[in-house]
Amino acid sequence: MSRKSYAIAIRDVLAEEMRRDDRVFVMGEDIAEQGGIYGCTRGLLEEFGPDRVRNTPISEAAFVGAGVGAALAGMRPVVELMYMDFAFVAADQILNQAAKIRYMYGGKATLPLVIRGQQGVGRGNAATHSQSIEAIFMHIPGLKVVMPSTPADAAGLLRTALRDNNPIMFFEHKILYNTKGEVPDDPDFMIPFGKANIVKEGKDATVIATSQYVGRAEKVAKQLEKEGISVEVIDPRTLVPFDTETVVNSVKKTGRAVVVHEAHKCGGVGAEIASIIMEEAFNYLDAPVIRLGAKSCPLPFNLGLENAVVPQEDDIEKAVKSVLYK
Amino acid sequence: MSRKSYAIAIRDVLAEEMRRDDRVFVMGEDIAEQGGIYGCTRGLLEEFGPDRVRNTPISEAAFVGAGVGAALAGMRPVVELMYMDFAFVAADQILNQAAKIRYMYGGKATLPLVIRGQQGVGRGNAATHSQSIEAIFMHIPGLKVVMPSTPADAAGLLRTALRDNNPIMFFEHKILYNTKGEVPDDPDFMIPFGKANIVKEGKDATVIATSQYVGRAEKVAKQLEKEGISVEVIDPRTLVPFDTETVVNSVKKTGRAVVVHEAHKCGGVGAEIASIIMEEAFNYLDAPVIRLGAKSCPLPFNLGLENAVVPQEDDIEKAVKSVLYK
Amino acid sequence: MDKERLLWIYRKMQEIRKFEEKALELFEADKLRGSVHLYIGEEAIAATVCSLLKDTDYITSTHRGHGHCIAKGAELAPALAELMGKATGYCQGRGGSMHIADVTKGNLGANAIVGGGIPIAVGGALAAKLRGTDQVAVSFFGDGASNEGTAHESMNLASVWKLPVIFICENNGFGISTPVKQSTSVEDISVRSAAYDMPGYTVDGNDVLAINEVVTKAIERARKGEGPTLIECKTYRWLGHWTGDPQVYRTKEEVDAWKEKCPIKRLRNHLLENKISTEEEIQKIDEEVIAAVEYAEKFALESPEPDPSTAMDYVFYEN
Amino acid sequence: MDKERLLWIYRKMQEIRKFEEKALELFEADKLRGSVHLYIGEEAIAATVCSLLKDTDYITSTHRGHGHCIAKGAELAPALAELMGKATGYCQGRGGSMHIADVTKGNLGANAIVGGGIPIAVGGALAAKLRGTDQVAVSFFGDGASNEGTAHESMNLASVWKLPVIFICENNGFGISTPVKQSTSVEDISVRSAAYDMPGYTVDGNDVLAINEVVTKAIERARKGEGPTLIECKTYRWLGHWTGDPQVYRTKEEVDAWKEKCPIKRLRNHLLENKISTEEEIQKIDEEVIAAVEYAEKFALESPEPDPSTAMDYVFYEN
Ligand SMILES: Cc1ncc(C[n+]2csc(CCOP(=O)(O)OP(=O)(O)O)c2C)c(N)n1
Ligand SMILES: Cc1ncc(C[n+]2csc(CCOP(=O)(O)OP(=O)(O)O)c2C)c(N)n1
Ligand SMILES: [Mg+2]
Ligand SMILES: [Mg+2]
Repeated sequence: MSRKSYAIAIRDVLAEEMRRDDRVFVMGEDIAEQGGIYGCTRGLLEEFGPDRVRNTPISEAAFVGAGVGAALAGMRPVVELMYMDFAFVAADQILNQAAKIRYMYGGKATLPLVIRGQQGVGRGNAATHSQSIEAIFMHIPGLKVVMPSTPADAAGLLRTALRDNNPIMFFEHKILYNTKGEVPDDPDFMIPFGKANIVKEGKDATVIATSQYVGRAEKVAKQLEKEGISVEVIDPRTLVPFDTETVVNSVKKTGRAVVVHEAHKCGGVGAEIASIIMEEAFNYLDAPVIRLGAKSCPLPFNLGLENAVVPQEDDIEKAVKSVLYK
Repeated sequence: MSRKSYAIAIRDVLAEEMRRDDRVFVMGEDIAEQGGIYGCTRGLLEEFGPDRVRNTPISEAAFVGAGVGAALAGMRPVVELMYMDFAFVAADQILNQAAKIRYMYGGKATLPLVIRGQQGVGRGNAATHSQSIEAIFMHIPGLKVVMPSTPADAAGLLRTALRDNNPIMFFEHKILYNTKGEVPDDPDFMIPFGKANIVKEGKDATVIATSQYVGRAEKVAKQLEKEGISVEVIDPRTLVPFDTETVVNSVKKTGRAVVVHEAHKCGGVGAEIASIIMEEAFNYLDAPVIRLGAKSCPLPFNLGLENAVVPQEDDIEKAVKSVLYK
Repeated sequence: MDKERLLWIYRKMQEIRKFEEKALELFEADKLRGSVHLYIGEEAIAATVCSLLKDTDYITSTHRGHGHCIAKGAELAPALAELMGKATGYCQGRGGSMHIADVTKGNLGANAIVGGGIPIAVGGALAAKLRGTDQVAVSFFGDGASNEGTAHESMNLASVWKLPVIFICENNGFGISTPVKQSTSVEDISVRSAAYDMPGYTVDGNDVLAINEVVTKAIERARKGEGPTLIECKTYRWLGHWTGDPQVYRTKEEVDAWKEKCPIKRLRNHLLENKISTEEEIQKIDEEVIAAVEYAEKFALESPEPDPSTAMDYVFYEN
Repeated sequence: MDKERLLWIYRKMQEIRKFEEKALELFEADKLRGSVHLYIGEEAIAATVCSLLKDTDYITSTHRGHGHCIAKGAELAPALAELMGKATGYCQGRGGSMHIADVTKGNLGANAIVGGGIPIAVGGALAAKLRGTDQVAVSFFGDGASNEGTAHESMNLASVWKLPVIFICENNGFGISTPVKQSTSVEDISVRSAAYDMPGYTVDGNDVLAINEVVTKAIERARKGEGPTLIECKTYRWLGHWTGDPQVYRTKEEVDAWKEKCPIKRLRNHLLENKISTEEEIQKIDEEVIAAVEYAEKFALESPEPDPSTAMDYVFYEN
C-alpha cells in the first residue's frame, strides 16, 4: 500500500501499464511537457518519450477519432479530454464510431480505447466546464462507463480499463484529484467492472452515490449513525456494466433508497437506478426512491448559485430522513 | 380541417410562418431544390427564394452555430438536420452553446432557434441513422424538446416552436412522414408546450408513449378494450417542459403504468418518467412502472434483428397485462 | 505499370460495376433494403488506389463504400450478403451497406457519417508510425465531406505528426443534390493541401494512369515517413445519390456526357490500343466477374437471416 | 487614422491592461475565482479592430475575452463584477470571465469552448445579410482554435455564402503549453485563407497601424458584400495561460523580449514622436483609466452576491 492522491494514482497506473505493454500510449492536449493540466500524465514524457506521450492540436474530433483508428489497428490508445465537457466537440467519434463499430462490424473488430478526463463543479468553471455528462454515455450502448471515487478505485478501475478490449469512458472528478488514500502496490491490482462497492454497511436505508458524492454520502451516513440511523452507502463504480444485484439486494434489505449524483437530476443516471430499483424490488420498497441531482439549469459561475444547483450534504441527510418518514 | 401527411403538415407550417414573419428562414442539407430528403421543405425555395431557403455545405457544427448566431442577432432560424443522429457532429453547438447561452448571459440574450429533423428506425438505415436521441437533450438543461406523433401535433407544435423565443429540438420520426390526418387550417393553430395529450381515456392502466409509439400504443389499447382491459394512452408531446400533472393524475387513477419509447431503455426518457411517477404517485401504484425501449445494443441493419431490439406491439400488450398481473 | 496490375485494376473495376448493378437489381426487386449508395462511374479511384496497397495497409471508406471494400480485397459473396443483411455477411447483417467493413484486409470500414472515417484513417497511420512499420492509411472521402470539420482537423493532425496518410477526395460534383460550387469555397479541393503544408494534386478520377501516378508518389512519400498527401480525383456518379433519387439537380445530358467517359471502357481501350491485353483475355475477366457476381447473388439469397435471438451479440468484446 | 480614433485605441488598450492587472490582483487576493485568462500583451488587436466597428456590428470572442469585451464597449464596473460573480455583473454572476457577453453592444459573447464562437459570428453575419444591412461580424480566435473543425467549417461557409465576416486569428504562439509548431501545420495561419478563396493577411499584432490597415480593407470588403477575410495577428501573451501556470514551455528571456514589444508603449511612442498627442493628454487618459478601474473595483467589491434562490432564473425566455 502507498498513500497517494487520486491524480497520482492515475498517473502511476498509466506509467505501469505503458511499461508493461508497449501498445499503450497517451495523447491529449498539453499532456506532454505540461503533464496534463491536473498532472495526471506528469513525468510520462520523460520516461516514454514524445512518440507515446503526444500533445495534440486542439482538435478533439480528430484525436479521439485517431484513437478509434489506432485501436482498430491494434494499439491501445488512452485519450485525455482536458474537460469531459469537450466530449461534445468529439461526440460523433465517441457515440457513433467508438461505441458502435464492434457491433456494426459483426464482432469482427476490437476497439481497446480509453477516453479519460475530469468533469464536475468545484473550481468556478461555470456552465461549459463543470458538467457531469456520464448519463449520455450510459444511454448510447457500446461504451463502458467508469466513475472512480477514491484513489484506490481510480487505480484499480483504470488498470482494468487499460486491459479491457472495449471503448471506455473514464470519468474522473476535478475536486477528487487532490484527495489522498491508500493504493495497493500490486502491479496487477484491478477492480472488476460491474462490481459495486459497499462503502458502508447499514440496514435502514440505502444511498447510492457516484464520484465525489460517495465521500459526501459516507460523511452524512456517519453523522446519521449518531442519530441512530443506519445507512448503507453504495458506489456502483461502473455504470456500464451496472451491478444491479448489489444495489437491489441492499434495497431489499433496507426497503428505502436515495440516489445522489452531481449530474442533472432530469434524465440523469439516478432515474435509471431508481427505475431499476422499482422494477426489481417494488414489493420491498417502503418509500419512493428519492433522486438528488443538479437542478435543471446550466451550472452557474457564482459559488453560491452553484451550491444552490448541485446537491448538498444537507440534501442527502434530508432525503434519507424523508425515505424513513422522519 | 385539411387531410394531409405529417411531412406536408410540417412544410405548410414552415411556409405559413415564413410568410407571417420575415425573420424566419430555413437552412440545412439539400433543403432547397431537393426540398429536403423527406420533402419537409418542398416548394419553399420557389416561394421564398435562396436567401431564406439555404442549402448548406455538409458542416453541421457551422450551420447549427450559424443558427445560434443568427438567432442571437435577431433572426428566427430553422435548422434542419437531415438525420437527428448528426446532432452528434454539432453537439457542442447545441448542448454547450444554444442550450446555455441565455442562462450564461444572465437572461440578456434571446435565442429563438428551431433545430428539426427526423430520427428512428424503419428504413433499414442501421446504427448511425436510426437512433432516437431525445433523452440527451432532455438531460442537458436549456432546450425545449418536442416530439410530435401526428400530423396535427406536428403542425400545432411546430407553430408553437416557431413563435417561441427559446432553442428547441424538434424530433420528427421518419416513418410518420407519410401518415395522414386532419390538420386545422387556422393559421394560428398552436399546441401549447407542456400539455400532454390524452390520446385515449381508460381506467385500468396508463400507457405513456412518444412519437411513433403513440399510434402503436393506441392500437394495442383498442385491442385490449375487447378483452375488457381499459387502457389510458398519454402522449406527453413535449419532454421539456414535461406535463407531470396529466401523467401523474392518470396514474393516480389507474394505479398502473407502462412507458414505451423507441430510444434505448437504459437511461432513456422512460427512466425519467417512471421515476417521476414513483416520486409523485408512489402510494397509488399497484405495480412497478414498466419501461419499454430499445435494448442496449446499437441498432442493427437487418430487419429481424431491428425488430428484436425495439419494442413491438406485443411487448406493449404484455407489459400492460403484466402491470395488471394478468 | 505492369500488365498484371493493370488487369487487376480492370478486374476490380468490373467487379465493382457488376456487383453494384446486381445490388441495384436486388434493391428494385425488393430483396435488399436500406440506403444503398452506388459507386458506378467512380470505379477507377478505388481500384487504382488499392492496387498500390498491401493487405496490411489501411483504408477508411464512406457511405459509398462498396467500391473501396471490394478493391481492398473483400469477397463478393459475403459483401452482397451483408447488403442483404444476411447472417453470412461481413458484419453478420448488423452493418449493411453503409457500415460494411473487413478489418482483416485492412478496411477499417465504410462510414455512414460524412467525414467520420477521416480521423480513423489518421489513427491507422498513427498505429503504423508507433510500431515503426511502413504501413500507410488511405482515407477516401467525398467533395461534400471535405467541408466537414473532421477533414480539416485530420489533415492538420496528420501533417504535424508526419503520418503516412493519403487523403483521397473523390469529387463527383455533388453532395446529394448540392453542387460543389454551392458547398465548397474552392474549385479544386486539392488547393487546400497548402493549408496543411502537404502536397496536393487534382487528377482525372476516371483515368487509371493519372491516378496511379500521383498515388504512387504519395504512397512513397508516406512510406518514407515524409507525411501525408491530399489527392483530389474528379469524377462523377452515374446514378442517383440513392435509388429513387429524382435528380432534380442535373440534366440527363450531363449524365450522358459523363457516361461517355466511363473509366472501365477507357482502361479497356488503353489495354487494347497499346496491345497490353487482348479481347479474349479481357472477355475472360468479364466472364469470371459475372460468374462471381452470380455466385455471390446465389450465396446471398440462400443465406439465412441472422437469428433474432442473437441481436445483442457483439456489443462488447468479452474479455 | 485620425487622432481621435488613435486616442480611443490607446484608451481601450489601457483600460484592458489596467482592468486585467486588477483582475489578477483580486484573483491573487482570493477575491475572484475560476479560470481567468489574461489578454495582457495582446491589447492592440481587440482595441484596433473594435475601433473600426459600430455598436451594431457583431463580435464573438474567446476564453481570453476581457479585451474584446471592453473594446466592444463594455463598462468596466459590470465587467469586473461579472468576473467576481456578482449580481451586478453583465451576466448576473452566471457566466463569469469565460462566458461574459454584452449583446446590446454587439458582443455575442466570450466562449469557453475553443473554436465555439466562430460559427456564431458567421450567424451574426448571416443575419446582417438577410436583413440587408451593412453590419459585419468579427470572430476572434486563437492559433490553437484555428485547428478546430469549426474554424474550417465556418470559413468555408462564410466564403460560399459571401458573408461579411472578418476572421481574426490571434496567434500568440501557444495553446496553453503547446507551441504553434507542435499543433499547426503552417507557420502563417493566414495562408489557410486560400483554402476558402478569401484574402489572407499576417500582420504584427502589436502594431496598431498595421492591424488598422488590413482590418480596414477587410471591413470594407465585407460591407460591400464581397465576403470574408482571414487576418492573422502575431502577438504574445505576457502572463501564464492562467494564473499559476508554471510556464514550463518557455523561457523568461522569451517573455521579456516580448515585453519590450509592448503594444501600448509602442502606440504611446508613436503618438508622441509624431506629435499626434502630448504627454499631458496621454497622462490624463491614463489617470482616467486608473480611476475607472478603481471605481470598477469598488463597485464590484461592494456589489451583492446573486440570491441563491434565483439560481434557476434565466434558463428560458418566458414567452
Ligand atoms: C455528418 C453527416 N451529415 C450528413 C449526412 C447525410 N449525407 C449522406 S451522403 C451525403 C452527401 C455526401 O457527399 P460527398 O461527401 O460528396 O459524397 P458522395 O455522396 O458524393 O459520394 C450526405 C449529406 C451524413 N450521412 N452524415
Ligand atoms: C474544445 C476545447 N478544447 C480544449 C479547451 C481547453 N483550452 C482552453 S484555452 C486552450 C488553448 C487555446 O489556445 P488558443 O486558441 O491559441 O488561444 P490562447 O489561449 O492562446 O489565447 C485550451 C486547449 C477548451 N476550452 N475547449
Ligand atoms: Mg460528392
Ligand atoms: Mg494561442
